[in-house]
Amino acid sequence: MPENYEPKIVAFFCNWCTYLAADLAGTSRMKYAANTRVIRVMCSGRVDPQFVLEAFAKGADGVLIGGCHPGDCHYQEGNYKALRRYYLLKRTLREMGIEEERFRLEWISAAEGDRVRTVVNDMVQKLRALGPRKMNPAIEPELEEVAAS
Amino acid sequence: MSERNGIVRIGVYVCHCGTNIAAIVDCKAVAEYAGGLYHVTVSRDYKYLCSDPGQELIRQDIRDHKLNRIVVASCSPHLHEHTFRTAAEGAGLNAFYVHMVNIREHNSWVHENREAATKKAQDMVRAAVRRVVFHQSLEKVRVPVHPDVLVVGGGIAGIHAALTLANAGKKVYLVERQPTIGGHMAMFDKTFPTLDCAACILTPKMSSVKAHPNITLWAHSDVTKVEGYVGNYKVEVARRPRYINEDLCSGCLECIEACVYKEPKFIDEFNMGLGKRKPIYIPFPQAVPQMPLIDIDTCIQFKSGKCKKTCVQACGDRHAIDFSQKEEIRNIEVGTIIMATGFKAFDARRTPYYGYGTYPNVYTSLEVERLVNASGPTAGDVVLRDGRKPKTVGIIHCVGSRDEGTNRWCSRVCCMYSLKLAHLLKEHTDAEIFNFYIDIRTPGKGFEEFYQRLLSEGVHFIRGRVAEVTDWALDPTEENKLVLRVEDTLLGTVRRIPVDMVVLSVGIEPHEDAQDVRRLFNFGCGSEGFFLERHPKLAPVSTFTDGIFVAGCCQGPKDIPDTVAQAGAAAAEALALIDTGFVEQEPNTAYVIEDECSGCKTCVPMCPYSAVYFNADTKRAGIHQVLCKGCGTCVAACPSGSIKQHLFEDDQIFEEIEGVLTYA
Amino acid sequence: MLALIRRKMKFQREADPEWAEQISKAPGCDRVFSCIQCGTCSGTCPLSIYMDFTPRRIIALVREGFRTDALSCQTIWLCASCYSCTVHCPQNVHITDVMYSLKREAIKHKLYPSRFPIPVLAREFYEIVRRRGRNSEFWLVLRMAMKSNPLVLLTMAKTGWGLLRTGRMSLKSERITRIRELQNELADPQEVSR
Amino acid sequence: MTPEQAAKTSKGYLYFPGCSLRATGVAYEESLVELFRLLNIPLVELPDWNCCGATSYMCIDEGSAFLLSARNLSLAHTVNSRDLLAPCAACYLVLKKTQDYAAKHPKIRTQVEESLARGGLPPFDGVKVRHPLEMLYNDVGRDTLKSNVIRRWRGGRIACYYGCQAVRPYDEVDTAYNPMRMDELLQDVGAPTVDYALKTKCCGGSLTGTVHEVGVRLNYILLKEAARKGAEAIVTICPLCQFNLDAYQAEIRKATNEPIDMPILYFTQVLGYALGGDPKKLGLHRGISGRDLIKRWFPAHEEVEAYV
Repeated sequence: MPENYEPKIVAFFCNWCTYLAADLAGTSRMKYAANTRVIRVMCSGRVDPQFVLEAFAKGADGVLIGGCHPGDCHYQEGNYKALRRYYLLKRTLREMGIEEERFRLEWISAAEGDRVRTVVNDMVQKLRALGPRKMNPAIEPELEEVAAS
Repeated sequence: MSERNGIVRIGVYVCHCGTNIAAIVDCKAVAEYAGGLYHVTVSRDYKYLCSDPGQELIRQDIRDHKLNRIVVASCSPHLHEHTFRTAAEGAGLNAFYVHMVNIREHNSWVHENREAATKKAQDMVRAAVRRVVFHQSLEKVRVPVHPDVLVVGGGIAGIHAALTLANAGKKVYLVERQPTIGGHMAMFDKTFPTLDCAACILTPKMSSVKAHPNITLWAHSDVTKVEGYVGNYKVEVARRPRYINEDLCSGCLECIEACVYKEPKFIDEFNMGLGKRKPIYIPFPQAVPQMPLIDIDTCIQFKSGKCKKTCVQACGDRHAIDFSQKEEIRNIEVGTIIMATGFKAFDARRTPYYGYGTYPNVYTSLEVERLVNASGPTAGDVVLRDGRKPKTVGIIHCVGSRDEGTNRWCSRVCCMYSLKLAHLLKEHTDAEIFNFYIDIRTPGKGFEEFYQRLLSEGVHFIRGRVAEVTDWALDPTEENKLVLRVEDTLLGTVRRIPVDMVVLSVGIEPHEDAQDVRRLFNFGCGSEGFFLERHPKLAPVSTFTDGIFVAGCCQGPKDIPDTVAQAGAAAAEALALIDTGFVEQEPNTAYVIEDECSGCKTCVPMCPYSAVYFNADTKRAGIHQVLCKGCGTCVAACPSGSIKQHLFEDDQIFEEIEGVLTYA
Repeated sequence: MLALIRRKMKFQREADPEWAEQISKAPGCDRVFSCIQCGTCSGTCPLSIYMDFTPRRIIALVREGFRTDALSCQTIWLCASCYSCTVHCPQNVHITDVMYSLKREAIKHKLYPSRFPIPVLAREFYEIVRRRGRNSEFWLVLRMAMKSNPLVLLTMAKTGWGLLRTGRMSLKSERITRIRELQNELADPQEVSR
Repeated sequence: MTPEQAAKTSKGYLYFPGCSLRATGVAYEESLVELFRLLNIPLVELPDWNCCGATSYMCIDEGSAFLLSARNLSLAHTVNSRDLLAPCAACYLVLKKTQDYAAKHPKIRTQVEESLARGGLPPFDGVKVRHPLEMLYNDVGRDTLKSNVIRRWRGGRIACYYGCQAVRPYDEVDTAYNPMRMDELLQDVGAPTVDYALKTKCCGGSLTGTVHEVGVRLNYILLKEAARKGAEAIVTICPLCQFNLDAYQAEIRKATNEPIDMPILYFTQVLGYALGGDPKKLGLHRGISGRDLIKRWFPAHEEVEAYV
């Protein structure tokens, strides 16, 4: 493992809950690891599995999706759709040799700034322990291909 | 890409936000870095971009350098996206060519390592630069706002909001769960710190609600369904039966007098169980609507069907009593909603060490409000449950507040109402009164003066949280008393204080069904259950759902003046929307590229708003632009990639993903 | 007359904030800094009425780092570990655990009040169990009394007689069989390796 | 006992007596053994158990304190029984606390497990520490106990005294604020209980031996309030509580001139007697105070026959 290895996490946060929770963590000056790069989407239901694959293909060490709690979706049930895709995608990623810890879906409401901190810190800690992503070499071109399609 | 979008000229602006950002993120380095990125024409860092000169700087650059894309790295887009879009428009650029990067809330305020934070800011700016290349000119969507307003909750907050709106000429529906409006305030005797009689200031407002031509009052009713969005809400209200025909009842109350129960016999909810009522009753004399209702659990006619129905006889030819009344459903359309559902008083049984429910002479503060009230169950005579008059009273502050075991927050009003009750009890009984407090908090107008007044009235103030209320006696002076054991923290010693009466100053907490209610209306809630405001400072009565506003204690503990101020503010926010006549919506709707659609219909069930449809003629999907709310779920679901979303195009997001990960 | 008047002032140089930090790291002591000084602990404590500092004041002393006062007081030794404060505390401060960690510190640095029987009892108990694996109440009391105040034995004789008469005083010293192993387990890891 | 309950209890319980039950609290052990015999529940003493460390060890060194009690848990683990009964409140708490803190602080766990390994002992997971009161209430159940009662209560009113460490800070035995389980069990065998506000106040523990006057004063308050509420006896679930309340009544009488002479019983003695146990086997002759009353309330079997 490189000496100063810092995992890079691409985070898709929904506009109404988790993005706001991250804003709240900011206004409350809660400190957490600087490893996430947040991409705002209107709803966790907008997260296309291709986004996740693209992120891994382009070198992300982890992908985090943040949505509203079940029953709290701003768009009624987009987060359930996200959950269904999450399970499906998780299985695919496992087959590709990507460890479970690298892909997470978390429900974080707009009031849970503290949860953003704990989730990010926890994920960073786990990814640091895992080290840089190694992938089934046979799969890598395939992943590229899926992402590119 | 240049072919599709012409020659792209990007301006990147990195804000210092004073030292808010600059202290952690090296803004100059970020701007310099951005300057080297492809397509970037101008790159600057600036002290306060949201200031007038800051905005002018951007406008000038657009004009001078023919910029056609703007990236602003500053605070959250929820705060200033509107500002910078407007600035760009001022220089003739379409607002949707602007993109914001959040390097304050998501970066400088949450990170400590300058190097890592700067690196992160650079990554995010790079992603944004790549993203805006794919931005397109979009038209804002305008939807009309229905001028009617729904106010949920008829306490002082709901009453004030409804009257304000009605006086401005708007039609208001006021829905209240209880049989009367008035809320908790109607139960209070006096109000702090001025000691005005609560009823004297509240009941005229209650009557105005009933009399106002613009207000439709539905008490004893529940909101059961809410659909739609800002400007166009469709609401279903269930009106529970009172078994009294509202149109026929004249409010003479002779039916109550005539009830077969000669004496009131059943627990009176309004008087906190300290008084009794009949099966047909009116909660309190000034109740609005001024008409009785029948409690089917205690009414003989409902229980056995064999009552002499003396109430019906008394009503005579008005025929207002209707035992067969059923729940009625009303459907209304409104443009805006004000939530004023109030609070629940903390249940003192959850602090068993204070003996509420075990020792009869332990009271909650709300019970004492009724006990000292001239229109209360004892006509203002303070008599204990065992018939004695108290000679010593202990008032325990912070019951169910500031406590990890119950509620963590300060309930904000307990200090002041405890002082008020101390004053009133002293006035009514001349008893010796002990206040037990952790901290005295009097940060309102006239509050500290009131505290001083109580000090001079000879009320004891003991700084310490009472550990227990028991009836065990160490010596004869403690026999037949309730004994409070407490550390007098200012003396630094433990004291035992025997009293005749204990008052528990219970805190404020959200209603048990607060989570269900806000789910019904689809807006946010804090983890403790209070409704969540859009911004704690700058949007205190807005919610994250456009067109829904909050007022009063449902948003957090507060006193009457603050509640009324919030109710006024919520009404003003609603008025601003109504009088504008329309709302501008983000043009982030989804759309179908028909040529690419395979007609698989995967997308149709995805949409919770039925905006996605299948055109049987063309065998292609289509999307009603007016109905689409822009969640993008159908976009992610489309197997052929033929559904796109404005502002969140696949291209844009892919560029962002690549942008944050590519090391340039 | 002047001899009775004592200066009572705390200088900031006497405070040791690092020590406060260190105490807050001991098991169960992590919430000392959340204390709101409400006094519920003292109010519910059955022994606070005998203490030189109430438990609330001990927490205040710890937080401000006034180490000597906190360690040489009687309070920590009067604590009977009944956990009343711990369950009543509205801020979840585990006061009993704080008392324990102060007792350990006081014993370690020999700061407990002299001839105070409680730390002596603790030490003797520690020794007996270390040697035998089990405690014997009779020998414990005897040893404690000898080391703190032998006169106590006189007042105890009566109680002892009652116990003997009802067959509740055992002079036999109980002992576990695998005492060697226990001693080995109890030993300092460094000692073992040495 | 229903078949389900029999199945549940047939494996029996491991039993951790603790030092007090071998000395001043011997009557507690006697009555517990007798009660379990009457209920047909096997009780197996933990082989080679050691002192739990009580409150004293925690004052010296938390490492050894956790280790001492962990050794017992580890021994129990080797016997492969899931439930370990600890009748003494102090033992019960110390054993529970060790498990709790080891779960919360990985450092403590590692340290203790390393030390145990030096003595050749396995880790200490999986054992459930139980108190007889809670076990009788939950596993045996009120109905079973009630159906096994063969003697009617001939005593007066009693105050149930739960003390401190059995109900605090862990609330599995009963709630910390107003525990009622002992009251309920005793009412089931016919004994009327009084409303006793001091039922969880501390008896002073070892203070009676160290700061004697203070310790005795605490017990005086407990006895006096029980009498004020009309109780003629106090029933306890902890050997130290029983000892403190029992042993100093003569001294209290002398100091206060108040005629306090009150039997201090174990709840297992009262239950055991109701189920037909022999007073001697229940250790009822070992009380120091209120001996006349004990004799009257708990006559030997032949005397009962004669009485009826």
